[in-house]
Amino acid sequence: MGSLGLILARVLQAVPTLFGIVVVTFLLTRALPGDPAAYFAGAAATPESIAEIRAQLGTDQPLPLQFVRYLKDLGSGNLGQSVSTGQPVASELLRRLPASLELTLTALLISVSVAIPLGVLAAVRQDTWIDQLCRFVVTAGVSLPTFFTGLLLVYVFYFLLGWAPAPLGRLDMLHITPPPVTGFLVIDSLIAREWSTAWSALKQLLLPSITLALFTLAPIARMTRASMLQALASEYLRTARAAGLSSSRVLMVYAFRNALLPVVTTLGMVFSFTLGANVLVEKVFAWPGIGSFAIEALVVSDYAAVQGFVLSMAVLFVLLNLVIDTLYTLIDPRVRIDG
Amino acid sequence: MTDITINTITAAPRSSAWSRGFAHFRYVMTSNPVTLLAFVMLAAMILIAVFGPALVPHDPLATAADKALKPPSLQHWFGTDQLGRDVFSRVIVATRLDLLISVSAVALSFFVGVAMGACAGYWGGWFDKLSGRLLDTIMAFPLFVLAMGIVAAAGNTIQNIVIATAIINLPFYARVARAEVSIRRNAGYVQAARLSGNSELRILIEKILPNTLPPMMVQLSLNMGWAILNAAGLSFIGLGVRPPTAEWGIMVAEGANFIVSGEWWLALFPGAALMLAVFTFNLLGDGLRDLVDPQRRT
Amino acid sequence: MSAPLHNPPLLAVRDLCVEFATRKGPVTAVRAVNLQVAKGETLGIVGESGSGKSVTSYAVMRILDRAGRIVSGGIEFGGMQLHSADEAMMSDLRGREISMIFQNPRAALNPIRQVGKQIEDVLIRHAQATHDQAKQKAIEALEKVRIRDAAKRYHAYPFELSGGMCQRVVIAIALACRPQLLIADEPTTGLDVTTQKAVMELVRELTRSEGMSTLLITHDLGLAGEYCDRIVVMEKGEVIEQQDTAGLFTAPAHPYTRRLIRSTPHSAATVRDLLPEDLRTPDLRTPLPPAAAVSAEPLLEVRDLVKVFESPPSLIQRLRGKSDAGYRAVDGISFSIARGESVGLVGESGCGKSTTSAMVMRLLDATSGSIRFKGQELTAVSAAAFASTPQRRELQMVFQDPHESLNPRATAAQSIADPLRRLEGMTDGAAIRNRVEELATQVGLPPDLLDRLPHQLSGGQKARVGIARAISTRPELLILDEPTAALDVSVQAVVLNLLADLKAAFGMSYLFVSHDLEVVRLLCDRVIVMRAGSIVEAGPTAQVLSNPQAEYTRELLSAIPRPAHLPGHAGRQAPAVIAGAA
Amino acid sequence: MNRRELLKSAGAVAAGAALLPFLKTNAWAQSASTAVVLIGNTINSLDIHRPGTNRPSYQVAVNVYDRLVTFGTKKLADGSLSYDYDKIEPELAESWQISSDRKAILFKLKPNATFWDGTPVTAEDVKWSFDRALALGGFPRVQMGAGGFVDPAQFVVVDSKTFRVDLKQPSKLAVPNLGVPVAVVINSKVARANATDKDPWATEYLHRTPAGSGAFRVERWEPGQQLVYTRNDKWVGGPLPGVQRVIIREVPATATRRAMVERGDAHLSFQIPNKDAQELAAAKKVKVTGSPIDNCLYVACLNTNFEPFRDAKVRQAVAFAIPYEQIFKQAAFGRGVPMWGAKSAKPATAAWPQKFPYDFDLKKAQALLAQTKYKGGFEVPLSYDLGEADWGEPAALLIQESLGKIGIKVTLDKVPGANWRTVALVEKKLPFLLENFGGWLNTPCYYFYWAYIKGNLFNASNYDDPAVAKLVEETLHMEKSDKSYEPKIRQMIQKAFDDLPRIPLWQPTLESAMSPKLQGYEFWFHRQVDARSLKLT
Repeated sequence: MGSLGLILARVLQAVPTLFGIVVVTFLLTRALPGDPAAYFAGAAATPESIAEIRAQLGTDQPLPLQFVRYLKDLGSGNLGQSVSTGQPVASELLRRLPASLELTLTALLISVSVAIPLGVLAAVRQDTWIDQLCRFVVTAGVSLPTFFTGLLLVYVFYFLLGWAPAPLGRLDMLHITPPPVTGFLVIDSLIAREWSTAWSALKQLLLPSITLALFTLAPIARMTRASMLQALASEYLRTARAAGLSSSRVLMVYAFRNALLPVVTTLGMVFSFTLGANVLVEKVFAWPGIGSFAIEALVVSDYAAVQGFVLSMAVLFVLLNLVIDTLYTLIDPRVRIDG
Repeated sequence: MTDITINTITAAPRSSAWSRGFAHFRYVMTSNPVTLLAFVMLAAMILIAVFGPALVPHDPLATAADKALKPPSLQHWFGTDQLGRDVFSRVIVATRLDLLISVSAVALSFFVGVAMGACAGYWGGWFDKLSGRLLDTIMAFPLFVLAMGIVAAAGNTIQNIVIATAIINLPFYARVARAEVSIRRNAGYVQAARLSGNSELRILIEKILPNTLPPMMVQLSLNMGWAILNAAGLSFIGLGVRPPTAEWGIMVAEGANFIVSGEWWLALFPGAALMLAVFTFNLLGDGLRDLVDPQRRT
Repeated sequence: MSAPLHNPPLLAVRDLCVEFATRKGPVTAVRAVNLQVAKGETLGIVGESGSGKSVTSYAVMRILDRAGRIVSGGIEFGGMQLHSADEAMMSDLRGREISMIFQNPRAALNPIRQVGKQIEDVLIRHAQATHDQAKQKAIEALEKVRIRDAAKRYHAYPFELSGGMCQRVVIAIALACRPQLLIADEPTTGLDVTTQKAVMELVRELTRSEGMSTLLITHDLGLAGEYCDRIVVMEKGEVIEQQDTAGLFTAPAHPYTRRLIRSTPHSAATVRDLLPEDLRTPDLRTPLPPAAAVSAEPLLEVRDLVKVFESPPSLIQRLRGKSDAGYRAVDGISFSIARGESVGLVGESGCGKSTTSAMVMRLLDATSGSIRFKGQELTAVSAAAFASTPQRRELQMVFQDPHESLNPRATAAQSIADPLRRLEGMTDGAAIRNRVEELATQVGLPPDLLDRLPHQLSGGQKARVGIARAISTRPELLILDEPTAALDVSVQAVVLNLLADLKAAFGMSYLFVSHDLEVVRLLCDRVIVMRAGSIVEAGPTAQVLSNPQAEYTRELLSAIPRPAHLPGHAGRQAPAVIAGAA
Repeated sequence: MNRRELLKSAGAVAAGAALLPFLKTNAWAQSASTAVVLIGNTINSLDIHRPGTNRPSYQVAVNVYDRLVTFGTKKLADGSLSYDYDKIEPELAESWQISSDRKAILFKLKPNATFWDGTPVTAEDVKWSFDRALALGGFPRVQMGAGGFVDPAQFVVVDSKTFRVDLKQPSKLAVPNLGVPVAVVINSKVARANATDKDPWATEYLHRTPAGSGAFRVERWEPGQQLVYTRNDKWVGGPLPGVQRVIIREVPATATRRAMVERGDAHLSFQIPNKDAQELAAAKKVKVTGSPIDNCLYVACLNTNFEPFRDAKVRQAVAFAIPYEQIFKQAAFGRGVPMWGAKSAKPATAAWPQKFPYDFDLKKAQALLAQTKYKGGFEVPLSYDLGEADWGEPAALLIQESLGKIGIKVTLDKVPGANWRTVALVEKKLPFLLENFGGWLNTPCYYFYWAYIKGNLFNASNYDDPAVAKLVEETLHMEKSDKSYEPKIRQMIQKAFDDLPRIPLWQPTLESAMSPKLQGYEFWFHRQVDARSLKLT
């Protein structure tokens, strides 16, 4: 089977899942208490004005009809209009997704570059105080609610010390968004050669991504340690040592690359978990991502927005799994044949 | 190295199951100081949960106009909150509820998830496919948002928070259970059990499931901590436990707004309690696994 | 024989003690071991599991795991003191001067690195090749271990190669830098007999041509006898005897050595002969009753049995509406077993013998064909529902791996009691306990071990638990699926005798599944040889083994290591040993 | 929105960015002519008439559009500025005349008034805009109706610069109602050009692109992040604003807003929690202004459909059991106007809001309750809005504790935003709730109309009294100068005292913290930032 066929098969496999998500989300949003029409009718609404808005939103129709209408809209690429931000959901998501992705990816980058060395170190020095310390540190990171860590960091680094910029989203007020290329502000402003904008975007990014990174250290470090231990105890490692290979080569080429396989899987899970978890961080840092969008939408029963959000996350999840599979295939030759 | 241990074992005298169990517990505890620490903290937490409410110095719900927002003092060790309630008493009393939330949420998802995963892993077939799809669907949701949605839709009662937390944890157990069962479903001792005339259901429940426990234990303890964090997150966006109930998450969430104005004790102490609890649960995993693993016994 | 004494030995181990830290405190694994390997010599270390033979070799390589350490003693290699050498020096020596090959070759290779690259790593590490020529040299190394199409195999991953091929790669890695000493740690365990032979021949040829010394570590006395110049016998961490090979077999000095030699199945011995004198209890001393109980009436009749394993069709295949033909694990075999008869089913891994036994045992549904037991068709009931039929208690099985076949959470007593509760309908706890203890006595398991968990029992004890469980319902047909494959030879000897006695006592029929023709010969009236799902040859045991008709049977027979000195090979009897012992 | 439109809007963003290639940074963001304002909510539309437009968006109508009239400014006792309900001033209208039968108002538009595109503001624009407010329904129509404007035929174009409103009955609310944010004048030519058959009122266009004549234009709008106003130098509606640009930044976390204004990173933090206000005011680093919100009360509503609350004595017992003082201290942090403890049980004046004759007195409460069949107490859930939890939660907790002492067992129920409006105001099925209605038009009858008349939205207690209904009907449109007005209002207030479907807790204030550099901050009934009066020194 060609790799294209493989990808196609994966995508096809995701179709039932996606449909399930569409159904569950639809039902969940309709189960939300409250009538969005009443909410959006405004301060001095009368029953008639609420009924009018209800008709505009289409929520006066029976559920199956609403669902069919929703599916039709989906089919034509229309995700509806968010009532809470007043924007088409699709464009809203397109605008916000890069913000969330930039935050999540930066957080993961930080997390991976700390957690993997820590995990390796803990495995190599198994059961020593270094191991215990690593375990302590990463566990402490995952033991605090993200919003609390975030607020604490803001308090210390912005309010008290003044080192970090105000937690105001992706750019401070001095800078203008660079022309969008990737949607990642740091990269875009580098492309546009606007160094100070890049620097500003980076500064804004730092605290929230550290907050998230602290939270994701534990699973990655844990898995790295566990799979490193397994690799270190393996027979091929003994062969490598018996062949006199240098300890760094044994560690990196033989143990680490093998240990990476489960870590990649964990990374995928952590990534999707982080995308979900950063709703709180986005709220704390006024980050204009899809997470904060989703919270607002959920609280005001903004059906279209919630549905669009969940759907886009699900699609992202499917894509992510594809990427993980691809990565896996790159690392592990065995998968290529099994297909 | 097995035979070395065997040699020493054969020399060991027979002793009662109890004392052997205790010896094993002692071994697990002493072999790893972190595990010992975790178990000590767990024991302390359970004690606090059981006896705390009877011992607290102040009524955790009693307000006092003249004592609002006082910093920690001899009378109020952790200070007082906006309504003059004693933060120390509230932190102590909250222990029971938080343990209850995490334990029941995890227990719920553990039992349902394991049952689902075990059936899927053992019999495969349409049930496996169906449950796999269901779990994929849950997993493809951003989990925290799913929990938010469920609580928002069903109302923010403790019961619903528990259910929402259980649902988002479900896939982890189901997947681990499925994997662990399916690698064992044709193991030698399972075949032997078939030859011994055990029904398939009995084999699954009596022979296979107990053996899948050790890897589950790690997941279990991680999720207990996560359940508390999840409840705290829900509180932060206003979907948590209802006031005036004392709960760490909601106290942190509310106290967080007071940090900038200098009333640090409101968030710090419940935050520390919450962190200690989650920390304990997270560290507990390896110890629990060692405890339930018969291979680790002598 | 005296050559090693003239030259300074290449490797000299003096008073070596190795300890392992365990939760019960330090355990001495190797105690005051002395041995020497001369240049060009092949020394065998023979012992059963736990004898410390592997630990000794790891100590020489200084690759003990973290729990183990050399407590005292010295290791000298070519004038260097290895026991006190630093890690940098050791890592220079390893692979260049001393190399090692391992059992289970597939696991011994990095699963995600091309085998050629793994050879290159060693070459480059020890400066035997520059980056430019490394590939060429690696291919040459592959060619040297007789891997065909070496340039292509260079890019292969271990999972794409057979076990034998993998072992060749491991050998290529070990020999890439032409070391002076090769340590082979159970190099043939886990390989089929025919492959075993090829691998050992290769090792012998390559080491001889390069003038290397070899340290062969094995549990198989036959293997050591065939390939070694001298043999060291170890037991419980100590060297109990070392001699040149011929001397060891003809005049073993230590009783343990004698027991080992005796326990090794060979073509002349009866099953009783395997037992050492001191273990022969009065009833074991008596010769087995003649196999006259065999009746003409067939107990089991298998006709045209087929098992096809279908791989689940991939999505694309499903879309195109076609699927693979599937893998025919058992391809239409027919045989029968008479009441009281014991039939051997022999073949190499993957020949379908285990699938056959699983189908007969009703653990697996057949694709087609019939299995008649006492005239009743068994395939009428599906495998899943078979547990509730009355025939269940008449068909039982002893599994290959005594450890894996016991529930890790159940005590020995619980395991034995399981069929009593389920199949015999016993509910009274005391009655069950009595019966369990009775069974334990019958299989020679001390009743005070009954409350132990499997991992607290030795391999032999676990095998006995498995047998006790299988015979608890007094089955008429017992399938023995390689019941001794995981056991040490001395334990195997005892278990084989036990099985022979039980059969005589209860009049059971055996289907004995094994890869080991010598073992089959001892226990079976008839033998069936299988290959690739089909029966190659069948007939009375003596006839098939002495006068094999099929080419494949001959191949199997010739692959069994037969050291010239092992009694029974030269003559058809074992006078020397028995005489020596008596 | 289909894919093509999506592409178009994405392109528009790109084009917008390309227009400013020379501006690597917003140098003006630091300059003295730019004010930075922090708000806590999201502006979701630039069109106040559009269904679904939320409250925070009303400030766009205030700042970028003009109305015919506006309200004057007065200085309050504490020196802060407030709108003056009693002083109507021209904005787009140059002058107006009320006909002798008080059933028609004739407006003369300012001759030099132009929209941003330079076209003159005409009476057609006014009519089109008012018609639009009625046609699009929802809140705009309701608010227009408050002034007596219910039919497009009432809006008459006399000539291009003269506009007339016909009234079905004379009303004192008519002219003030033309000064509320809803009554904006839109550039109808631009709007019509962007209307479609499906969307004749150009809601899609105006939603994103304002077309007005106001003091500010919208320079950038990034929903969920910020809105930037730039000054329209040709504005004729009033004195030219003191700042050239205003950045409205959305910062959901109150702690961050507070930190930013304290650190001087923002000029104004609009609508801050009372606690912050109290502390910031005490610290004196920044200016804090807390203006009592006219015609607004924080109340505990007792639903008369809930059996125990049918009895007025029970309601009064509850009123005596509420710890007003403590709530005022701990929920309002002392910022607001007390509404309890009137000495006399009769209203002395027709002022509204005024103190109710109840105080915290558990003995009285118990005595009152003992006279009813509920002397043993009862259970009742007390609900409050999640969005108002900053005061609602402490108040609810204190009420819960105190009512517990007279045997009324209260459970607390925090209701999320979308649900709140439905259950509390539309279905009116909550037995006991905390509510915060405030009327834009500052007359007592207006308040009573919304909060004490059966079926009206803010009458969450389902209060129904024919006498009050009659009084409201009579006074709603009556001129204040009418002799019978005051007595009737006093009668109404007396009913409110006695029947007590709503127990006032206190009159809230709108608190804002600002840098000492910022001048001209003015309080408005619509509770939005009016950037037009802001100045930086």
